[in-house]
Parts: sequence; C-alpha cells; structure tokens
Amino acid sequence: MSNPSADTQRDSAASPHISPFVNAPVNKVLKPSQKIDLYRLMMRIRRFEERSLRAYQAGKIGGFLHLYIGQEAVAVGCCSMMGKDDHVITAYRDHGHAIAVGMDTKALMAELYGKATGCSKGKGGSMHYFAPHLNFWGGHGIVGGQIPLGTGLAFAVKYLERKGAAMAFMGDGAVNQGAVHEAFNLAALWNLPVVFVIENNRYSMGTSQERSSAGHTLAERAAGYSMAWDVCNGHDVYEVREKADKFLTLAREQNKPSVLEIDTYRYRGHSVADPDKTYRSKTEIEEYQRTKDPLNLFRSCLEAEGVLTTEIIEKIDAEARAEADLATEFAEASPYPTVEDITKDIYWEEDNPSHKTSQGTIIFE
Amino acid sequence: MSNPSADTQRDSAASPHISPFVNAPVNKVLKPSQKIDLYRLMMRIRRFEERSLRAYQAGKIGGFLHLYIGQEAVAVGCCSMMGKDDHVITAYRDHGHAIAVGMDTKALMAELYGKATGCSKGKGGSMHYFAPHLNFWGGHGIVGGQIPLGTGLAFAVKYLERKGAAMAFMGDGAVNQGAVHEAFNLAALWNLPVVFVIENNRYSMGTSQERSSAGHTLAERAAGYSMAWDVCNGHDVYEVREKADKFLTLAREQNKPSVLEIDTYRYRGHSVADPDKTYRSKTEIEEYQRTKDPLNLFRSCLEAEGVLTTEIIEKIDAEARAEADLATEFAEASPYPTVEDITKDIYWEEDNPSHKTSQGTIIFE
Amino acid sequence: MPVITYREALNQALAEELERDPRVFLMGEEVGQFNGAYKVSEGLLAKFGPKRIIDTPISEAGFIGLGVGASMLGLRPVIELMFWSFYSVAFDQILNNAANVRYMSGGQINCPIVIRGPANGGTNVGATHSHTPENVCANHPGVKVVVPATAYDAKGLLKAAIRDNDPVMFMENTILYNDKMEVPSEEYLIPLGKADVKREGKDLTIIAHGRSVIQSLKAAEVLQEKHNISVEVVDLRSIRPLDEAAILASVRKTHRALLVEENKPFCGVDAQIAYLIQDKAFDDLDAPVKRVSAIDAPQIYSSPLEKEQLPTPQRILDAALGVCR
Amino acid sequence: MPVITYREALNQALAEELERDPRVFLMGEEVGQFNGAYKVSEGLLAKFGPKRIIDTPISEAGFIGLGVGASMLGLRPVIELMFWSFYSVAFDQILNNAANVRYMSGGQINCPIVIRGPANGGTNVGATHSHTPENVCANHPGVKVVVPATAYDAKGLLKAAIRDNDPVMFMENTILYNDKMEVPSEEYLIPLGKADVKREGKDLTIIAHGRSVIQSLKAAEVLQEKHNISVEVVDLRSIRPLDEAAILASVRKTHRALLVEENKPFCGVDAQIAYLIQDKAFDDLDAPVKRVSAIDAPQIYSSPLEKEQLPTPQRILDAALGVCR
Ligand SMILES: Cc1ncc(C[n+]2csc(CCOP(=O)(O)OP(=O)(O)O)c2C)c(N)n1
Ligand SMILES: Cc1ncc(C[n+]2csc(CCOP(=O)(O)OP(=O)(O)O)c2C)c(N)n1
Ligand SMILES: [Mg+2]
Ligand SMILES: [Mg+2]
Repeated sequence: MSNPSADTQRDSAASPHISPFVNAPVNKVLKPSQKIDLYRLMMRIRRFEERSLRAYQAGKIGGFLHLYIGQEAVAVGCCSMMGKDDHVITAYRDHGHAIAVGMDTKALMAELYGKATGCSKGKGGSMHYFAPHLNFWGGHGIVGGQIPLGTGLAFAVKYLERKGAAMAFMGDGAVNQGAVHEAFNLAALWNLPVVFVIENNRYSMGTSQERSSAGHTLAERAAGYSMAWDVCNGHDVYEVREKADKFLTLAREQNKPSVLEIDTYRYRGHSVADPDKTYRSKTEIEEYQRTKDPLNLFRSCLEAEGVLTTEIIEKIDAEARAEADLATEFAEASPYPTVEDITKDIYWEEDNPSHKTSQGTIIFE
Repeated sequence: MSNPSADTQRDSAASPHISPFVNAPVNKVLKPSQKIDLYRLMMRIRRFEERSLRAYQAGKIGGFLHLYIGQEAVAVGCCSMMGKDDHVITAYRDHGHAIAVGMDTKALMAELYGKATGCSKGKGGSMHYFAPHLNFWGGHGIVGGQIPLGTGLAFAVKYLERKGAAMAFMGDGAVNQGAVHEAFNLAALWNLPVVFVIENNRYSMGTSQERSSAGHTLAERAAGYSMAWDVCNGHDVYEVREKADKFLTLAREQNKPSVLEIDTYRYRGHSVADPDKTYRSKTEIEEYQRTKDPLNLFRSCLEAEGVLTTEIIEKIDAEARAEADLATEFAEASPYPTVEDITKDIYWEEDNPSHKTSQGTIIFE
Repeated sequence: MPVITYREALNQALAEELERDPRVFLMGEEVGQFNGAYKVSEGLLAKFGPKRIIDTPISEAGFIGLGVGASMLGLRPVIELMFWSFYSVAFDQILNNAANVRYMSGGQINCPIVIRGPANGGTNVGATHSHTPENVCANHPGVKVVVPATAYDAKGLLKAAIRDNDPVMFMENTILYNDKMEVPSEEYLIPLGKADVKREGKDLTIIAHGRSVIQSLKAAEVLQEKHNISVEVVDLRSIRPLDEAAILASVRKTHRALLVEENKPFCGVDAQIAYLIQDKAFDDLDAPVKRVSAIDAPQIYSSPLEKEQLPTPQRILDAALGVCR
Repeated sequence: MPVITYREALNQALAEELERDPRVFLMGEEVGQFNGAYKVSEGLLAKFGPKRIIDTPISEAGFIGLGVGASMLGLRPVIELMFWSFYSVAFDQILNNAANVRYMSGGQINCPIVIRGPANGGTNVGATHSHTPENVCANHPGVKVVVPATAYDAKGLLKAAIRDNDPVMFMENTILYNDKMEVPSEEYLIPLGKADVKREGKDLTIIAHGRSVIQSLKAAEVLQEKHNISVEVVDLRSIRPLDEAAILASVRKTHRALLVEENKPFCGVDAQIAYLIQDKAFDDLDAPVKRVSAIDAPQIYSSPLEKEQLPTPQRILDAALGVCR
C-alpha cells in the first residue's frame, strides 16, 4: 500500500457509526478527554507501526515484524480496563499492547532497530517487548508458550492476596497448542483470576480458522472446563471494553477465569516477510478496511457523540506521526549494544555481583 | 489382600445381574462359546495380573507394575470389537489390552521379568508391551504421549485406504496433557478414524478427578472440537462392546473421531509401590469389588443367560491360574538378555546390516 | 550429629525454606496429599497447608509455565517433577521461557524458580523414565544445574538453590534417597558452582557427579587396595556454574583424568569436561582423558542389564586401569 | 550441470522422493497452500495434492506424534518444523517416542520418519527462534542427525534420509537457502555418516558442520593467503552417525584441530568431537584442540551483535592462529 494512512481516511459518504456499547456503564463514565485518549492511543499505535514498516522496508529493521494494524481496538480496549494489580502478557504481535500499557515508543522503535536504548536493550526485538513496571510481561515468540506464564501471573496475584487479574492474549492459531489447554484446565480448576483473550484475526499465518481448528467458535473450548466464555466484536473499542470489564471483574471479584474471543482482522501480512497472496483476497482486506476499521469506526462514533472535531482529529494524527518520526530518529541515533553486552542480562546473579553467592564458571567458551 | 481371588468369588446372596445391553445387536449375535470366550479372557487377565503381583512381591519383578485388576471389561469389551484393520495403543497400564488382543502370556510374564524371551526382549518392561502383528502398538510410559501416535495410526489407516480405525486409550489423568488436546483437534479437523477411549478409574495416581480436571465429564471436552462423545459403564462388558462398536463404526464408515469415556475402577494401588492409603477409603474399594466387579457381573449375567455353569466357571478359573503359573515358570526359566544385547534394537539399519546404507559410528563410548 | 537420609535432607531443606520465606511454595504431582511420589515432601502439606503445598494435574508444561510466570512476579516456586524425564513435555517452558525471559527483557525480569526431582537410571523403569538431562539443560545459558550426590550436599545445595535468583534445575536420584549420613542440625548453605573433593589421591583424578560419585568412590577403594593406585574423586555437585578451577587443580596434580557419568556418552557433560581439561591442562596430561558413561542405548528395562548399562564400580575400575597403564 | 540453490535442491529431493514412493508425504505448518514458510515446498501441493502435502494447525507435538504413529504403520512421513526451535514443544514425541519405540518394542517397530526444517541463528529473530539442537538430538540413541552445508549435500542427504528406515533429524539453514552451486540432474544419494573434506590442507584441521563450514572455508582462504597456513576443512555433514575415521585421519595428518559450530559451547557437538580427538589421537596432537562456538548467551536479537555472537570468519581465523602458534 503506497499511502500507509489510506486505511484511516474518513469515508465521507458513510453514515456515522454509533457503537451499540456507547451507553455501557464502562463507556458512559468516560469523560470526553478520556474518549479522545483512547482514540489517540489507537492512532499512535497505527502510526508507530506504519513508521516501523517503512524503516523495515528501508532495511533499518530486520528479522520479524508482525504488525498489529487493524487490531488496535483489541489491545487498547482491553488494556484501558486495567487497574494497578492487573497484568498483561501476549505473543509476538505485541506492539499494540506495549503502547496500550504506556510504553515509550522511542524505546520500542529502538528495540526494533536492535539498539542498546531499546526497551529490551536490543536483546529481545519486535517479538519480545517487556515492561514489568507497567505490568506488561511480554512479548513471547513461541506460539501459545506465554499462556501458562499468564496463568502464573494470575496465580501470583491471588497468592499475594492482591485484587487483580491477568490478561493472557493469544492468536486464533495458538488455541491448538497443548500448553494453552493445560493452562485452561489449571485456571479453571484452581479458580485463578485470568482472562484468556483470543485475538481472532481469522488466520494463523496463511491458515484460516477452518483449516486449523475444529469446533465452532474457539472460545467454546472453555465450556469443556466449565469456564465462562464470550465472543466479542473487536472492531468496536467500546464493546471490547465492556466485555473485557465483565471478565476482568469476574476474575478480580470471584477468582473466575474466562475465555474472551475477540473478532478482529490484520491488514498486513503475517509478518512483513509474508507476501500475503495465497490465503486471502485483496477484496477481503479492502472490505475490512472499508467497513470495519477500528479507527474509522471509533472516530465516526466520537464525531457522532460530538467528542471529536476535524481539528482534533487532524491534530492527533499529526502528533502521532510526529511521535513516530521522533521515535525513529531516536532509534537511528542510538548506539548498538557492544560485544561485551552479549553476555550480560543472562543471570541475575552475574548482573548483581555484590549479591553473588555462587562460584565457578557460568559463561563458557 | 491375602487371597487374590477373593474379588471374583460369587456372592451367592446377590440376585442375578442381567446387563441392559444383553440384547444389543453386537451382543445378541454372539454364540454362547463366544460369550464364554469373553469371560475367559477377562479371567485370564485377572489371574495373570494376580500372579505377576505375587512375583513382584517375591522380588522377581521390579520397577513399576501397574495392575489393571478391576478394569478388565474395558480392554476386553473394546478389543473384542476389533476387525483386521483396527489398531490399539494405550498407556503403561497395558497388560489387559495386551492379553485382550491375543498376546501370549508367557512372553508377557517374561517381559516383566526382564527376560530375553519377553515380548519386548526385556527391553520395554511392564509399561512397554508391543505386538505389531496383532495391531497392538504399546504400552507407553509418558502420560498422554501415546495419543498423537494413535491418531497417527488412524491417519495411516485412512491414507492407506483401509477400512479400519484406531483406538487410543488413556487414563482420566491423561486428558490434562497438552498433546492429547492437540490430537483431539487434529483428529476432528481431518476426520480421522480414531476412538479416543478414556478409562476413567477415578484417580490419576493419588489424585481424584475433581482435584485434577475442571469441567463435568471428561469426554465433554470433545464438544469443543465438535467431536462425538459418550460416557459408558465400564463394569459391564456388554455395554462397553455396544458403545465401542458405535464409535468404531462411526470411525470406519464415516472417518469420524470420537471420545468414549468409560467409567471403571482399579482395585490395587496406582502401581505396586503405591501404599494406597491417602486418597481413598478401603470401603470405597470394597464397595466396588462387591457391587461392580466386571467379572462377577458378567458371570452373573451369563449364568442368568444360561451360558455359564459352575463347572465351566471352575474350569476357566483353573485354566487361567494354570496359564499364569505356566507363564511364570517360562519367565523364570528364561535367560536374561546379554550385555551385547543392550546395543541392539536401537536402529533398524544396525539390526539389518545387509541393508545398511549409512556409514560411520552410531553407537558411542 | 544427626544421621539422616538424602530424602530427609531434602525434606528439611524444603521445610526450612518454606518456613523462612512465605513466597516459597512447592508445586507438583502428588506432592501434597500423597506426600510425594518418593516422599520427599512428606508432612509438608500438614505443616504448611494447601496454599503452599500444591497438588497438580498431569500438566507439566502448564504448571511449570505457571511457576515461571509466578516467579516473574516475585514468588519463589519450587516445582517438583515426579521424574526429571517428564521435562520432555515441558521443555519449552523450561528452556525457552525460564532460561530466556531475563535475556529477552534486557535484564528486567528474573525467575527465582527451582525445578527439582529425580533424574537417574538404575531403577528398572525403562527408557522413558530414566533420563539424566543435566547436559541438555546446561547447554542453555540462562539456567543453573545442580546434581547432589550426598545428603549433606543435597540439603545445602537445595537451600542455596531456593535462595538463588536465577532458575535452578535441581536433579536428585531415587537410588540415593535412602542413603544416610551425618548432617548438621544447624543451618548451612553450599554455594552453587563449588565442587567437592570427596576423596584425595595423587595418581588419578576421577571426576563425577550424582550417583556416579558414589560408584567412583567404591572403585577408588578397590584401586587403592588391590592396585595401589591413589585416586582423587572430585564431585562436581554443580554442572552450571562449573568449578573449572577444582577440576584443573586436581588434574594438574594427578596428570590423569577419568570422567564418570550416567548420561549417554554423545555430548554428555563429560564431553565438555574432557574438552576443558585437554584445553587448559594439555601439557599436564600423561594420558588422554577417558570417560565411563552409560552404554549407549535407550535405557534397558531388564534390571541386571540396566545395572551394567550404567557405570558400575567394575567398569570404572577397568577404565581407571586403562588410564593409568 | 544446472546451478541451483540449496532451497531448490531440497525441493527437488522432496519432489523426487514423493514421486518415487507413494508412502512418502510432507506435513507441517504452511507447507501446502502457502508453499512453505521458506518456500522449500514450493509447488509441491500443486503437483502432489492435499493427500500428500498436508498443512497443519500449530500443534507440533500433535502432528509430529501423528507422524511417528503413521510411520509405525509403514508410511514415510517427512515433517517440516517451520523452525527446528519449535522442537521444544514436541520434544517428548521426538526424543521419547520416535527415538525409543524401536528399542522398547524389542526391535519390532521402526519409524522411517524425517523431521526437517531450519536450525540456525543469524537471522535477527531472537532467542526463541535460533536454536541449533543437533547436540541435544544426537545425545539420544535411536535418532540420526544430519546437517548439510551445501545444495549438493542437502539434496543427496535428504533423499538418503527419506529412504532411511530410522528417524532422521534433518537440520537446514535459512541463511543457506539461497546459496547456489552446481548440482547434477541425475539422481544421487549421499550416505549418512560420511564426512566430506571441503578443502584439503596440511597445517590445521578445521572441523565444522552446517553454515560454520562456509564460514570456516572463508577463514581458511585468508589463512592461506595472509598467513601461509594450509587448512583442511572437514564438513561432518552427519552428526549421528559420525564419521570418526575422517576426523581422525585429518587430525593425524595436520596434528592440529579447531572445531567450529554455531551452537552454544556447553556440551555442543564439538565437545564430543574434542573428546574423540584427544582420546583417539592424543599422541598426534601438537596443540590442544580448540573450539569456536556461539558466544555463550541466549541468541541476541540485535543484528550486528548476533553476527558477532556466531562464529565469524574473523573469530575462526583468530582461533586458528592461536592453535597454530
Ligand atoms: C510453537 C510455534 N510454532 C510455530 C511458530 C511459527 N508461527 C509464528 S506466528 C504463527 C501463526 C500464529 O497465528 P495466530 O496464533 O493466529 O496469531 P496471529 O499471528 O494471527 O496474531 C506461526 C505458525 C511459532 N512461533 N511457535
Ligand atoms: C508426562 C508424565 N507425567 C507424569 C507421569 C507419572 N505418572 C504415571 S501414571 C500417572 C497417573 C496417570 O493417571 P491416569 O491417566 O488416570 O491413568 P491410570 O494410572 O489411572 O490408569 C502419573 C502421574 C508420567 N508417566 N508422565
Ligand atoms: Mg491469527
Ligand atoms: Mg486414572
């Protein structure tokens, strides 16, 4: 796509979209400024990713780059419901969640560049963003592997007698990993405060849901464990907030786990390297962009609510672009880690020599 | 238990038990001699295992010995429905299945003794009986690990365009292994002719179903994959035959997988080493023995049907005991493998040197 | 000093650390109500209750991953694998998640988790239940690997492992669980990465870990008595970190080295030790470094043969004579 | 002779064997409709149809176990792991089931399965996607392990692997997929277990496998040109079976050995080779055997640093000079 912002252009012919969840309690309480913040967050994610794509195309970034474009309402909607003892973990398509929990886009872009100033010091890359201080526990590359970890976050919250919950995100393809199912059973058996969020963007790489997963809806697998489940329209940030809140509350108040399947869509290939030609049509993508883009829908709704004006919209867009550019400049200007850095951050003990109790050789030649 | 045959003594006060499945088509077609054969098979399993237990207690057998006593109707009922292109695989509690498919008890006892004449040449032991010529593919020690293999047997049957099915047995605890769930999805997605049989004996080692598995019945997890499922009384060999037949037919005729949960009970500890004191009461065990013993129930039914007489019953029992003794003598008299044998049967190619195509060292020092 | 078993030593270590730090909990199959498949956790449920002593379903990937996640939030899980062999179904959680999460987060996270249980052959349970994966685990930077051979070491090392802020793979041995020795009642810790000379000698160094130490000590006695060869037995105790200095010091003294382990030979821990010795003590060696490992086959079930498959005192003795020839 | 890429060589090998034997099928994530994540299976679905070229869900334990089961019944599955790194979630199916089932059945069963896919670092994808588990797999008797470095070898070895009646772990390299060379159009097979001297020399033996062979050849050229050191480069090609004779023959000629691999050092394949050389060619060695491995850390994401983490021609050259000093 030559103009990366085309997918957020207003379709002036379209009638305004009003979310059926506009009056849900969690949305009704929002001040106009908070609604604008949600919109801004979604826009910042999109512009950040578009900018990262250009950097990738320019050869500044390598490896994998799994873009979240099209799915912004999911991370933003869910994470906007987080309280101080709520935690998040996700897979490798993690830029949206990272920005949604409040990570600094400079550190995120620098991470993509593999720079020492990156959020993971250039050691993790696109798939491995982390911000424990924001209750964000990654960014994980092995499909489904993060789900037991997320269950462990919930376990710890309960063990520590805090009133919180964990949200463990995965893709539609991840539900077919054994570790996910083991985690479902543990969470249900032990009443752990976790919401398993399936971001169903209809494809796992080039494989459609019908070709990967038996059964009707994916969330329904929860029924086998007597776990609560629901399906949600992920193009509508208001609906996402409402459904996430319902299950987060269930977790926090009653220590009950749940599975929330959120229908969404990714506009780009699985990763930047995916030629995206064999498994879906251009029309399908365009149709989603035209009718279901979460930014367009939310903007339209906020306009109808009288919250957003053209002026604000343009300002937000300009600021988001500027922020992405700034992040890129920061990343460009930052240094790479050194060869000595390669063997740091492996062991806590080596990194904290004054607390060292063990002896001997731990890094080998 | 001092008298290992006490649990099959007739309770003369009890009224005759007639299986509600006595007139099910698969049972109605049986000739009296075939019904007696089923009874004999169950009795042979029980006497074999009782004998092996004594050998274990005498220090002739070591390691693990997971007895099947109490569950005989499951293996016998299911395996009695096998046709020539049907295959069986199970976990480590495999003596019942091995005898049910027709393995020679001499080779089975010798295997327990670790003798070269054992069915696996003393290399596999109690948990790893195999008889490919009888379509019996083990005997597997890692909980749940055999379930993908069983799915592969079904895959191969279909690939080879044979009209058959695979039965993949597991315990109630095994349903919480990730590999099982992956196999469920693959079987349902690809329409593989496999029946997943859960032998629910209520405990995985010392853990009751309520303490290990969320959800109601275990078989219900199949619903998440739109797979057929049912629950079956595993104390009644006629019912087991009927339900196994239903799903085997579904598999053979329509390439549809299914999950069959069979309620059963084990009288002995998890393995011989289990003191069996912490997780269930003696009363519970005795109650099962008194009211649900599959041998007692089937004998009672066959007597009511006029098929079994006291004379035949006693003859079968005597023969089963004699067979078990003979197996023990055979095992005792057999030689151990040699040290040279340790490095045989690792690679097909090394065992078939005239077909060898590779070079170099493959066994190291 | 009280004489206790290796099992009791582990039990004491667990009880003391559970007592000391409320963030420590024990989780695994049958650790609670059943008192442990091998009774290592005997009495702990009664003492510490079900919040701290947690029975699990048979879901090793699930509950080890859960432990890793909980450790990221500051808890200090001790996870029992009924057999280390079952790491095969939790490999990803252990050797991707626990091992890498600190690194991939640029040092923001640490995982103070201990994964423990028996890792040994010799109990007649066949190929799937007899793995000794210290080499495989130690291949992965990010984890620590400890293999105690005696009750004293087991206690001091387990306590140190639980206090360690990195993931520690702690490998016990069912055959040693009943071995008894004097263990002080006062608290002590043994630092990871410190080898222990279990017998001093001057003609030959035997380096071993786990039960191979015990077998080597038996061989050393006969070598002294029957062959007048004075053997030094170095017990590694910890595989990663590794006490290279202790290994090299002993070899520089004796000029001959025999390495004993019960793993399969190809890429066992002793391949690494052999490399180390010939690299750092090349000119001190009077003979090539030799190894005694398990006979290279999946673990055989048959008991008398399995005994032969593992390093026996006789096989060690024969190899030692070879090295000293 | 046609010049083709390593990728095309693999593709041809697959196509030829699929053509030859109807029991051969290819299964894995994205191998069909998507034509392969790395396009190794390009065109195969179109040619052989969905019965033979099978796309899977993301269930490595499930479909590898399924492949093992199918192979027991006589099918000859070729299973693609999108990355060998994902063996972590299928470890039990590979290294318990495929590796042990023949043994545990007393030789009644064999599993003619090939598990293949890329196993390499150097592509800037971080710690979870950069494993090179040839050492871990080869530690387990029951499997064979092959690591081709060139298009010619890749084709001949893959064809041999598919015809092999034992489980073969076949490890490719995404960085080599585009490497081109002449490959005959006539059918040929390369036996497993046969090393290949990729360059003859007399002063130093470098032993390597996979992409390290290519890096070593580059270093060897500079060593000749700039330092007048004549290096022999032995490409193992197969890790298990291992061509010990070829290794020893070269070392006995040059008297010096440098071992290069991109695995982490602790218990890498080269630890085993070092043991072998010092054991069997002790008196032939003029210097200790040295190694160049990955810098011992989880794989770093940052591209320029990851390049340094892996064995570079420069690091190999420096180490070679050390050995020849
Ligand atoms: C265990 C494992 N297998 C395969 C992969 C390769 N892989 C990465 S992402 C992906 C598709 C995942 O799809 P989905 O779960 O739907 O998430 P999405 O990419 O759509 O966000 C695959 C197959 C992996 N990373 N881990
Ligand atoms: C992966 C794995 N974890 C743990 C074990 C140890 N183990 C063997 S049998 C068993 C209980 C299994 O119970 P269930 O599946 O109900 O079968 P049952 O013994 O009742 O026949 C356990 C925990 C194992 N063999 N494999
Ligand atoms: Mg998806
Ligand atoms: Mg059970």
